[in-house]
Amino acid sequence: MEFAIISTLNGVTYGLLLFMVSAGLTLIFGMMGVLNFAHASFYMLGAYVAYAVSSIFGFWTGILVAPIVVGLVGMAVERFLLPRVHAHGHAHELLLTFGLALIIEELIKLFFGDFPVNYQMPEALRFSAFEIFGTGYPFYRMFIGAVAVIMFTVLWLLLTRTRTGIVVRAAERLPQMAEALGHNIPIVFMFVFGTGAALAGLAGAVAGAFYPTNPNMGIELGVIVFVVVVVGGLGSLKGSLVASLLIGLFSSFAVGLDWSIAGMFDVVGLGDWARSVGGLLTLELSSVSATIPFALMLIVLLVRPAGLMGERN
Amino acid sequence: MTSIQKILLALLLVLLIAVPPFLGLGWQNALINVLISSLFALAFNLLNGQAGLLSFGHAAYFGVGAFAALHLMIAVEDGLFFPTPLLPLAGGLAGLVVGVVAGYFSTMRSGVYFALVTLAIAELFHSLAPHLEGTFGGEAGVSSMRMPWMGLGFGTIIEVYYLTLGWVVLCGLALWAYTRTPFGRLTLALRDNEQRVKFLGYNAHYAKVIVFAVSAMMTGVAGALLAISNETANYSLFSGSVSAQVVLQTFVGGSTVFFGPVIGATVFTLFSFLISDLTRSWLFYQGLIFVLVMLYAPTGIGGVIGHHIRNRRQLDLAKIGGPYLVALGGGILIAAGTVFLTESAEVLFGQDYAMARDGASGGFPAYDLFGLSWSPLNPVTWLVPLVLLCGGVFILIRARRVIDRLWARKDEATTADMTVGAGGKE
Amino acid sequence: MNEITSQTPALQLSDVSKSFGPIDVLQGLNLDIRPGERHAVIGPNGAGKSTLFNLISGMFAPSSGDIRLEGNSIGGLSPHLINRAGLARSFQITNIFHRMTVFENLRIGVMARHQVRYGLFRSAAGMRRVNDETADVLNRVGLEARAQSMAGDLTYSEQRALEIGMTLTTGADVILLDEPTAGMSREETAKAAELIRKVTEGKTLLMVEHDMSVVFSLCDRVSVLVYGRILATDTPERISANREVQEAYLGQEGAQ
Amino acid sequence: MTKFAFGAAMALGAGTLGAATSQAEPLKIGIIESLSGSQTSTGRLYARAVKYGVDRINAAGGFNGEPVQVTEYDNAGGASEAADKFRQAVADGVNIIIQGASSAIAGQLTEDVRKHNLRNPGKEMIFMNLGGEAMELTGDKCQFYHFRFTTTAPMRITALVNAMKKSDALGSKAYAINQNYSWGKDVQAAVEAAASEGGYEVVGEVLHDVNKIQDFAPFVARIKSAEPDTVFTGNWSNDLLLLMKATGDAGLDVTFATTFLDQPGNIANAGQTALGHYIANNYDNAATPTNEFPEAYKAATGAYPIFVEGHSTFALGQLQEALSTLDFKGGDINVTDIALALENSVYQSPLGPISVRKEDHQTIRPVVVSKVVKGAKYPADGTDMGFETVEVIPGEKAIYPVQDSCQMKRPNA
Repeated sequence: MEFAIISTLNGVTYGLLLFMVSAGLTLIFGMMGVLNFAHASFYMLGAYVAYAVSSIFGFWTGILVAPIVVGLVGMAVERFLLPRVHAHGHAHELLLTFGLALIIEELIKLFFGDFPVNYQMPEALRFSAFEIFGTGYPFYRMFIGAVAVIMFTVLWLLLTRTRTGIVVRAAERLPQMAEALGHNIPIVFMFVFGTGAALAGLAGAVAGAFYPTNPNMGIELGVIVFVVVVVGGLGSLKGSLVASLLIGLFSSFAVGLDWSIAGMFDVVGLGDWARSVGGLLTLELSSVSATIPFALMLIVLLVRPAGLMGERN
Repeated sequence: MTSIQKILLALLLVLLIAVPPFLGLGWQNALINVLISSLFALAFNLLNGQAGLLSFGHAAYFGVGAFAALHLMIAVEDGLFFPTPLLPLAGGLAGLVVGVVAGYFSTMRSGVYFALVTLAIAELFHSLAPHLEGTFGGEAGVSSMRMPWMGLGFGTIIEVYYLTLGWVVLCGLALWAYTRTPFGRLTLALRDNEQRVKFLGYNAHYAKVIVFAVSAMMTGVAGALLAISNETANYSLFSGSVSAQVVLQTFVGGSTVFFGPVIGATVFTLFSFLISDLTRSWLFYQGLIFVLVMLYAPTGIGGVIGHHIRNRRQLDLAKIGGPYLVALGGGILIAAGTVFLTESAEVLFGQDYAMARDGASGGFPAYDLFGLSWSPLNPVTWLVPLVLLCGGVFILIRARRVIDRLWARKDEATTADMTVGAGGKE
Repeated sequence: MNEITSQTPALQLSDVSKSFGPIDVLQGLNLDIRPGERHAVIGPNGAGKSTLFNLISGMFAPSSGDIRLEGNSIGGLSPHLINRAGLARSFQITNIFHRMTVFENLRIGVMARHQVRYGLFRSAAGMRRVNDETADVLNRVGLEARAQSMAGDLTYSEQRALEIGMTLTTGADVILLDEPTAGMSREETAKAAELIRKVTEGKTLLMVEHDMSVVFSLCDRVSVLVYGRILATDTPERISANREVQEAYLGQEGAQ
Repeated sequence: MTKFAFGAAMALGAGTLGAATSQAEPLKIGIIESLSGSQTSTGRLYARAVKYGVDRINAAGGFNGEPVQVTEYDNAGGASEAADKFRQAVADGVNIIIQGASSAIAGQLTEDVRKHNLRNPGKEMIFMNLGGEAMELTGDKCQFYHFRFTTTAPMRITALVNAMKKSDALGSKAYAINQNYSWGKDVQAAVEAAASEGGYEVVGEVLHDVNKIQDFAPFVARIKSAEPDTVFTGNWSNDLLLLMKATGDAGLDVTFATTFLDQPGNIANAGQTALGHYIANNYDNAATPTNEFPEAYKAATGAYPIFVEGHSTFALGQLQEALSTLDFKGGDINVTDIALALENSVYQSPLGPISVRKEDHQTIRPVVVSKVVKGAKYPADGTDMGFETVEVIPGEKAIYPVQDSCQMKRPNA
């Protein structure tokens, strides 16, 4: 029971962090059909900008400035770079963002070095929110979770309840029509991309103070964020939330479970045989928990490519 | 292939056979890498360029081929009779088998979804391989040794070079011949319009599995050649960076031209051979080159060259050659400015400089670059790259205007198709 | 032709329905196409003509009912199997291989017929019979002068001719043409109708067509599809005299 | 024509190779390090230390009448790139190659060296392994031309257990959390093996994916439920940082016994959480009886040796020792002789003597056990925290028996 409760708590907050990063990616893909490989780099950029700003102007300024800077970078990418390759199709857009990811990573190494930088939350935030089974639960984890929940709510309301949201969604389906109705579609797309990037930047600024801020943080989180977005359904905000929580909870529970395929064979009395075969059969779930998301992603792509919540196209 | 192309190809082959013995070991080794990555890129581009399927997980088949060849090498070392020069067959076979299975599933999807399936498959290999020590040898990998065969020792780099050259030429020609077969034509049709292919009586999924498998097989041969050259393989062959590298090389070289990927593979491999030990920022430059090619020459180097060859009759080289040289000069100025700024940043933000500053009690001491000493506080230091950049941009823009005009004039005269935005944007 | 095949309908739809979610596009459709006849399907926009073609050619599976091609059930088979069973179709929106030559566009289809579908160990240029036959189709659709042009560079009516040519290449006996003259000028339309008449000689033709002049000049029988049901099937003359049809369709068309 | 050219070229190539060796030959060292990629930070520290060591050799007159030459090769953190750079090093005529940042690459290089030496008798190369701690390098893969100038898991764990037990910090229940690859498994095995000596019970152990876990809170929950006193971990880089942070955040009261806590950035990033935890490593500034070495190093390179630089410098010092016993009189360099000299060398490091065990070429070397405290003599990462030496375990005490799997083939001399 204790294990279940603590694992759930941990899983939910980790899932919410994943959502924070994947929200922007989902937004951009859902609205514009661009799979942004540089998204995790925006996340990393957010953390580093927040680090640089906060070391002079304090933590909260950093949290505020980072998404703005990253959002502007995103808008510049959408405005000046993506249109150049648009005519060559989505593959080229994807490759361009992929190249940008390489450049951003190397630039960060150039200016901030290869070691993790000392980006910390203020001491005032470093306390236990509550105690459960004798273990403190850090307030900052809840803070990350809260930011994610607010992010989801605001985005959701923006997209479904406001005029801008409706224009954006119309622009995605029928760009010419929306344009004919007098909406400035390039500007709309630029803001969508900027917002997506800013969200990643905010996630980086918030999470970078909790997890290490280093030049690998983008790559490390990037792949898992792709998994989240695919499993949830490319372009579905709700799906991303569900998939984030699912993968968060899964990663959390898998750690405590020493399951292996050989163990399952025990049920039918073939456990010893399976153990003698070794290889895949004896791998414990806890030691390959980072593999499972990819398997999940593969299954979803093959069985239900629209993802858990995505619309069928 | 036109006869000129055939002659050029034959000439290249003669050079590849005759020159390497005169080169140093380092160059011989670099050429082996060029050959292997060329074959890898060609195999990848069979899927990407011919069939229009962008794979982000070709490392999987590269790695599988390498491990298969290596296990066969170990068996040979333990006494199995098998000619060393035929080891790549094992890689090809393994690539084919894995390619059929992976291809069956991944080609159920298309577009971005296809790319993501291939990515997921490669990541599965990458994350599982280190745990499966029997097959992949843990993080240290498996290793073996090339055994002599028929008087050939395979101990020297030049012997490995000729073995690699033979296989790469063979496979490269096979891939080229493939495009001439009925199935090769069908592959192009699949890229153009998969739906119509279905309504003409073809099982499109089946056809795509075959293309995928052939691509994976050739990739496996390339992997096997690497394994033979390195005599080891470890799980990092499955990593995303291997998959990414082949994508970069192919697109920089040009995916729409058959031999384009070879250009990309050659450029990138030699770039890393020549630059990687000179500057720590070489990956930055590599990324920059890729992005610039994507932005200004989306059809890649091969595409731009092909465009010029196609329009060679209408182009007045005497007229356009001058502006091209000027544009090149502008490009060099911009490159020089960028390199200056990058290397300065590398120094100024580096650890050594932080220590030097400590030594100078917080001041900004001068630093050495390109054999000169520069002071960060001296405006001249920053004026140099600024002038280089601005001058370069100015010259390039002017030159491009002239080039665009010349191309436009040519177009008016011929109304030929313009697949590349502008010829001058190299 | 022997007795039995002449009695079996070339194409037979029995009680075919198709719904997308809550929307019923086709409801209990029955249609017999006789061997060798030229048959047109007409009807207002949204009547389900395209869906009908998509069901027959295998793009979608019918929700219920049976489709038979020369007596064999083909309902729900995948497109390539239906094609191999002897049915070829064209598309309303031009659906060709834009980045290949006209000759190659046609050759892909001819190859399919000659069982060299997945030939990996021979040269495409060296397949004499395939190339001869391709040249033959090329002549029949009048594109021999454009053989080496990129299909994407053809004029619109040339592309439509290519589109029709591609349905001929696989040697199917039943041809489905989806609005072959859509978007053409009067002159081009007449030419296209003549081409269709010529190339479908001896074959069974089912076509969706809006241009009544084409229907009248070309077709033996006409079916009127309205709101997912066949309103009537008869000769063009009698259909045009049918009051129900006039109300439902022709009148509407005339008002436009 | 081609055949002729080929033959001529072979003859020419052989000729130049022969000719190159006839004049005074400098000793060439090649550093094949991770100078780009995710392990860059560590790779650069190794390279810097090696260069410092070579400078000292050259300051003392070089070798064979020439200054020792050193070349850097970037292996980008990958084994196949390393194999590639190894061939480049062969092409450049390198005699001694050095690598530290990765066990996997060490595995690759030792195999490369073995094969090279088999194929090129008379032109052997030595591999000085500064950081590859995988047991198999002196076990299954052990060979005459490989020398390991660092500890292994049993040495570090034995030292930790001894020192912590003595200072009453060990407790009776231990937990092992490690990365799921050879190093992590080595540490886990060493923790199990030292249980009776340390008088503790291993109450739980877990292996996890390397550098892929973002959130260690679930592992902390698992550790907590086992209620250990001490947590042993061989984790490095992010895996260590995230683990310690998650533990600190959960307010879990355990003592960490670590091996790579001294990696730059760790202390700053972990913050207060790091206080009171232990580390066993090759070298620590605070453990030197005089501050002569750290100051000299700082004077030369601008920074104190804080991570791997100490023992890397000692390795070069040991090479210097060995070279001083040899004299090739400006002629050909016999690498096998250098290897034999290395076997017999003893280097007096500031922490105690370091010698080579002939059976497997593992160095017998002192291990430092330290504890993170506030107000340390050498503050880490610009914080007020740093390492305080608990005990320096001498080499004889830390060393473990030669592995049975090591079947070293010695050169027939």
